[in-house]
Amino acid sequence: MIELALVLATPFATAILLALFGHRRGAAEINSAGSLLTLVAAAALTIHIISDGPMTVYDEQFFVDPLNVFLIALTALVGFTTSLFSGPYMRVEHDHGRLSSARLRLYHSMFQMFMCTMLTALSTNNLGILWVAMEAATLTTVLLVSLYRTPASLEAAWKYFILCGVGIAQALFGTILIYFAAERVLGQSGALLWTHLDAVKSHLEPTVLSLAFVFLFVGYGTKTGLVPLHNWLADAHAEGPTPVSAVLSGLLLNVALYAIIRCKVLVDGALNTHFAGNMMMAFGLLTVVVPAFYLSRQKDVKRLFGYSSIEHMGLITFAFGMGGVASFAGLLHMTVHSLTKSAIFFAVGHAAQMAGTQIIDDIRGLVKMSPTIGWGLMLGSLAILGMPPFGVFTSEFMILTTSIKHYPWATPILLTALGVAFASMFHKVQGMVFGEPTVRPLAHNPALLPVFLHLGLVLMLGLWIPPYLAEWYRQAARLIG
Amino acid sequence: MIPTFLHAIPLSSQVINLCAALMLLLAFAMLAQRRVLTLINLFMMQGFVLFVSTLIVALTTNQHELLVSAGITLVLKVIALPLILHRLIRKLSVKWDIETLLNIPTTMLIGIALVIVAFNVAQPISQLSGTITRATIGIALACVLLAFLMMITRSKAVPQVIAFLAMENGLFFAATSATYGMPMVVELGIALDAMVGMVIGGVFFFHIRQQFDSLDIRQMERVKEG
Amino acid sequence: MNFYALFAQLLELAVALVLAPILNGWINQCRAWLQNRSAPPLLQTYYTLSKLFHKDVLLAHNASTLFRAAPYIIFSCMALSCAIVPTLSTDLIFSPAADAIALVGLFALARVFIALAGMDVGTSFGSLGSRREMLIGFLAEPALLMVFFTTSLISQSTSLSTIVETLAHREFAIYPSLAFAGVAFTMVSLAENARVPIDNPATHLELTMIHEAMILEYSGRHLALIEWASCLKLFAYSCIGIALFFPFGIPEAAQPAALALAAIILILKLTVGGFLLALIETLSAKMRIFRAPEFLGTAFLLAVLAMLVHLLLEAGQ
Amino acid sequence: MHALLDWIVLVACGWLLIGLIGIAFSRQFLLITRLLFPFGAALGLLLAALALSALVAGPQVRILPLGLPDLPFHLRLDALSGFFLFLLGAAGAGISIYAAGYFRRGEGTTPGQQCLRYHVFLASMAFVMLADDGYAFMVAWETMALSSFFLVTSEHRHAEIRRAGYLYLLVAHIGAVGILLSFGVMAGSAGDYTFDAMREFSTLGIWPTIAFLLALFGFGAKAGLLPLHIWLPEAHPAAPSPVSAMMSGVMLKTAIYGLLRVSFDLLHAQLWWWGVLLLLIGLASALFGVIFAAVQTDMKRLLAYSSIENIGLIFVGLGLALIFKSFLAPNLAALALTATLYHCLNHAFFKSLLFLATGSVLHATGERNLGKLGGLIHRMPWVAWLALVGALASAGLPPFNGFVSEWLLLQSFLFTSGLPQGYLNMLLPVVAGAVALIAALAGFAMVKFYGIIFLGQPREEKLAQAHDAGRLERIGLLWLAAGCILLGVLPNVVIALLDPVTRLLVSGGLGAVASSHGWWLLAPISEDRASYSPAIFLCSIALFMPLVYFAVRRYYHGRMKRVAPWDCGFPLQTSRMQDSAEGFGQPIRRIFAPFLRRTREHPSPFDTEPRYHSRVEDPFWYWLYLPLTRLVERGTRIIAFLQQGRIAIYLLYSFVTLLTLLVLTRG
Repeated sequence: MIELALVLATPFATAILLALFGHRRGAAEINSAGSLLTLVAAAALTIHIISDGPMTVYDEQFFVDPLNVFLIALTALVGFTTSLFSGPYMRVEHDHGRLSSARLRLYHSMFQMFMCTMLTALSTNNLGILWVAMEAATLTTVLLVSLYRTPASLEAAWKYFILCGVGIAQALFGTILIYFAAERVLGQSGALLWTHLDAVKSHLEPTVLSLAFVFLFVGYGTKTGLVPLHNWLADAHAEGPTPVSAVLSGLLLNVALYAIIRCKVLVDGALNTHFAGNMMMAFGLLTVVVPAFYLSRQKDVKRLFGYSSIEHMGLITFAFGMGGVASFAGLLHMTVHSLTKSAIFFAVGHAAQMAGTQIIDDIRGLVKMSPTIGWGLMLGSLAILGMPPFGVFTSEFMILTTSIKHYPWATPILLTALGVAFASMFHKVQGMVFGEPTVRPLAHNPALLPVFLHLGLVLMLGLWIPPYLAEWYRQAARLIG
Repeated sequence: MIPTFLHAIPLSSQVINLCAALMLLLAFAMLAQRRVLTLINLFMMQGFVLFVSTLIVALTTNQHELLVSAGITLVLKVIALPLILHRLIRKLSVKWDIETLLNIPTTMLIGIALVIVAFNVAQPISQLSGTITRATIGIALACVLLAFLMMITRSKAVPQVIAFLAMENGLFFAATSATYGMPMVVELGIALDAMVGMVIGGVFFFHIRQQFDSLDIRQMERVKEG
Repeated sequence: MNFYALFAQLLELAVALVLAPILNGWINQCRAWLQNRSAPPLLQTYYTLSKLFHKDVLLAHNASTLFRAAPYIIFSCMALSCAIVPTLSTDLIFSPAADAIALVGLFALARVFIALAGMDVGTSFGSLGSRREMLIGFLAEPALLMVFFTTSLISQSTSLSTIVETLAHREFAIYPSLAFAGVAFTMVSLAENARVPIDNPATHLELTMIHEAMILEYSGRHLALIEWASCLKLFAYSCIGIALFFPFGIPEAAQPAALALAAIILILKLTVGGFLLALIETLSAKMRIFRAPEFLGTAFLLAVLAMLVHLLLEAGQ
Repeated sequence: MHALLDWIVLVACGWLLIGLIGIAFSRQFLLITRLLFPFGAALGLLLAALALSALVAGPQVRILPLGLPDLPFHLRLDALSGFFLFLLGAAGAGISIYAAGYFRRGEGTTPGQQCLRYHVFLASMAFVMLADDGYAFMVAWETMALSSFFLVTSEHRHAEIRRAGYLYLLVAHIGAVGILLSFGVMAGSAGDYTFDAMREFSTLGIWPTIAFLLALFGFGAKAGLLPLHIWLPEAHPAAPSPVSAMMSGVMLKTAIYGLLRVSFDLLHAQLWWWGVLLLLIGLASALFGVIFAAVQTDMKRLLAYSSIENIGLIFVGLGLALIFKSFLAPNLAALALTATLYHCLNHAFFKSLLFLATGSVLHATGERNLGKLGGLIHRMPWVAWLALVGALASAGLPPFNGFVSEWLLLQSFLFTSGLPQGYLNMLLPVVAGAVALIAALAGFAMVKFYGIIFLGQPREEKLAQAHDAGRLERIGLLWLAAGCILLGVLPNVVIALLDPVTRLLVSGGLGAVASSHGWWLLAPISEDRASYSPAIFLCSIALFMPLVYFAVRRYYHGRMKRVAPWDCGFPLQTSRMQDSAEGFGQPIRRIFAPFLRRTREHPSPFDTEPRYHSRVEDPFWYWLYLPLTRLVERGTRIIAFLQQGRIAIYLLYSFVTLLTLLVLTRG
């Protein structure tokens, strides 16, 4: 209980602190320290949940079960490593004059605020609070994306704001509909509490629930980046500062998907059909295929990986849509995708700083100038493209095998998309990593521990999933159904 | 069955139904409006209708929380936001005429189709409704969809934000009147959202104007696929 | 392995070594007669070889050890091939050591070495000859193999001894496939032995040479060995032709009397064969080098046809 | 009981460890080249020895505590994997010891990294052959692809090497997808991806065929079968020579292993037309490979195309074995399979040898272009003579090893007339003829390869500075050359070793018949039918040669004078007048013109500095790959049209999506 309080309060307090001192020297360290504390608290919380099982606290407004505790831990971990990375990265940006001190303060404060909103969204039991947290996450990230105040970044942030704002409004309508259905069963008091809803889900009115799911799916799906609601995603990834791209890809998309999954559980319980699953599979498939064809056109390296994130979200959505064993794979894929994609963004951020540009054609020979960044990018890309022995392959293997078993028709489509993605993306990455260098060394030592920490974890998950982790995934998958 | 039911409707519910109709009417009016200032005024009126309906629900169901909601609505949607918008427009010297991407009659036709769809979609929900105001959920949905349509058709940033706020009005209406009051936290959330959204939007207006020399969002088409 | 087999083997080798240059001389004589020229003596090849052996070797500065070793290797290969083909008896100690396919491999080995030697000194003609030789080689080799395959299918064996035994000593049958195979074999033999119409053993016009171009740099004993090896090759091909298509008279057991009779029959056959070869050479004109693929392609097709004919008409037997 | 398997796993882990030590001490050049690589070679020898004993031991299994929670890594050692592990260990030992001498300081990628990649490559190949479930197999398989990709792109500064690496990894990846799908089909609805479950589970109807075709696609991509060969001639030349040797000699065989595993072991019944398909594709690849090998001007590309040819021949043998097996003729299937496996082993040795020789040439001269080499037999006698062994073996000449397997293959063709399929009876002899043609063309290509590099006069002045291979390199070359000769001379020993493999796969073997004639005589069916004794062959040539030599010296003399070569009356002979690589390939280009896509520029007669330029390109690139690329490009254009940057349109997408879903849900 105290752990959860710490998990939620630490980022909030740090955000307040940084709002005051975020432009001073040492702000990056405060940022990291706050994130570390959050991580420690999350770890403690995880241990607590593993030993004692799910818990509901604070007047039932918050609850932690195997499904969200693993996402909380993941979020705290990636948040911490991102804060480590953002220190030197932001210092370079500051030195280059791309950011004033005031912006730096805004950045630091908003970063922690963003972490706070996401952790809240993950741990809350109340669908209303979930929605509020998601909305707050949108607002903070809008500020983060527009941090540079360049025309492109403003444009990206505006599109992000409008599209996700509209999306989130749909989600609210869906939430209202759920309340509408639940009120008759539960009365006013607990009608938005997920645990209560879950307990009575089979008594909820199916028609209303299915309509509610449509709204929720479109709403949170916009934030997840499902095609055709994905149009903001690549822009926001490309134009914001790289640490923000890392957390957007690595965390925000996961949290949005988490919201969908929670709702799916209720809808499945009410409908007893595969309605939600089918919808998720259809959109997942579309979301895997379309971005694959975008990849080869990309000239901006962060856009490239933004589209790759969309593709992976599609894959995860598809996996959850299938359900069963695939839910396990979907959770695993969430984990490895977060770790890998944020690692890639770390490497990409430094690479872009070295080259002074994000244009792929102007980044050449990274491995020569900085072997660690070059290899980080290369290995990370190979991992994200589903190359064994990295963990992404593990989850893709499980997703594909489940798909072969239950939906053989979908498998060739998935594989074609993955193949096209491989061909398009690897070509570009290879060009950046290898060749005659056009990049200069960095003024500050880059923080590359996060890159290799993430890739190391992903490699481990590719070869060996620790039994307790597997057990944990299994429990979570059982919750999802 | 419905006619017999109509007689049994108490006055408060009839007022709420009237409010719902007014909401829809105002939504259509906003969709059709060509001038920014009128648009803001219409938005303000919609806010006021919302306030009235929330107040009635609060009084009839004795939910004191809803009184707070109503108060927030009044302060925020009827007074604060319109004021800020007015000032912004003067400060940014926005042209008064709104350019739409689609001509108004077509937009209206599409709007009517939307209302039909919304009612049709909401039908099973209203049939289920335990509250006396069964039609309101459909109207709230229609308001949301109409605001959505407005966002699509407007080419300037300010009307787009107003449309966005109008959409929140529809949601708020659904949350309070249609369901007879959701937990407080949601409404607070919506209010907060509208507030912060407005602030962010305002901040953005300055920057966009600075960077693009205009608030015409049609200029913001640089970040795209070849 | 018995004593007679060993004896027959050695005898066969000796006969080959002795008869091969004479066969060459005989063909040249016949050609001269057919072309109304006065003929060289039958033993002219021996005189030439002896003269060459006595001469000093003139070796190009650039020649490597491979160049010097090649004549010995080629000569050994050809001698071995003559020992493998059953001419006097089918009971030879070497006969299990190599079957028809291995024999083709042996010829290929010799060809590769002579081609490599041709490239070794690094003159333009040497490599020109090597290239052409390999061209002829890769076209002729599969055709030759196909001929062997046809006979192998008839006799259910690729062992030359078994083939000869089957054809000569078991129940007599007419094999139409052998007619095709025979024509193909003749064409291949002409090409492989550098005879008209593919090559002209008598020419010394550089641009048209194949075999002669490769050995242009050889002199003295090296040249002698190579010339002798060519004679052996011609002899081996003749004997293969005899063994496959006219095997009558090759005894199964290696008794001295049978061997003597076989030797006489062999000489008769060779006399006729040599004359026929001279006749063919006289009657045809040399082709351009790029007609050679057509010529050998025809040979290959005929050999394949032979096999198909066998499968169609004779497989039931 | 399972000690053998554990030991082999230990060897593979030892390789991994060597790699890690190499990267950890990547600045210690001497440690890496003088200790780690030789130690890796020693492990290779150990692996070969262990694998030999595994051939006769029964199957062993082990489950590692790694992998998926529901599907830990299953390992299995049986005769088939034992044979291929032997191939890996034996050829790998030679290549490793050569590599110890080959990798130099200050050239491209650091030796430490090379050490890691190289040994991971070795270890992953070992695991490919041990894997006993779909997941472990895929992990090992892709790790193999990945590590070899990094090896290929060692010299990544050159754009064409990057291109080659990209193409390689792309094809490898797409192939892997095929393999995965094949496993998926075989696992079927049971969804159990262990190979044991696949063996038990018999799919029906069209499914086995689909599984087979997918496997053929996947493994064919790795093996370089037509039309997926496109990466091979690019990647092999791009890689450092020991890596080319490893890829060509050993890695391509993993694909053979995989196909054997799937089609003979995992699938229950074989259909005869699968064999015909393999046969025809193999034949096409072989023919294509050898024709292209003959017209290449880059020595490593030539060898790469020659690898395609050899792989094609191996597939022909596989197809034949499959046909025989499907017609229930186990002994004949065993014959064809023996020929195939034998050829795998032979190819591993002679192609590695040749690639390593080109590596030494490359090191000595810095030149890969045949048109700028020549006469190296004088400067590099060790390499030249050892390469001669490889070239002769590759050309399929007796008494070297390449001949034995081709001999066995041709023998197995001669038994096809008994099959109960009329068309097959007609087809197979023609195929045999084509195989003979391919073998002969290989001779052409090898003469070109060897003659132009090592014989003649140096075509460039700098070749005079060429140096012979170092000591470690020589050991590696010697080992492989000795392998070529021994495998050629002792066929019965090899066949006896192959016996357990064929018994496992086609339940028939040649071991008993072959060994009944003693070690020196190879007679796979009976002595009457066909026999070949490379020992007698070699001995008689080896005896006859000195005999002639001494006889000539004894009866005549050994006098010799060095003079200038005859100049044909044209005194200005230069080394540029020798046949070039293009010139040597000209007959082939001319005969096979329809199959080649050729561009050339003739200089104008008035040009004072005339340059002749001719390029022979792969027609498949134009027939298949470019259209495919264009198709994808068109797809991207259409999809990019959806995202034009206008926010109203984006909102419209959301709007339409929402409405559609609502209407659908209500309807």
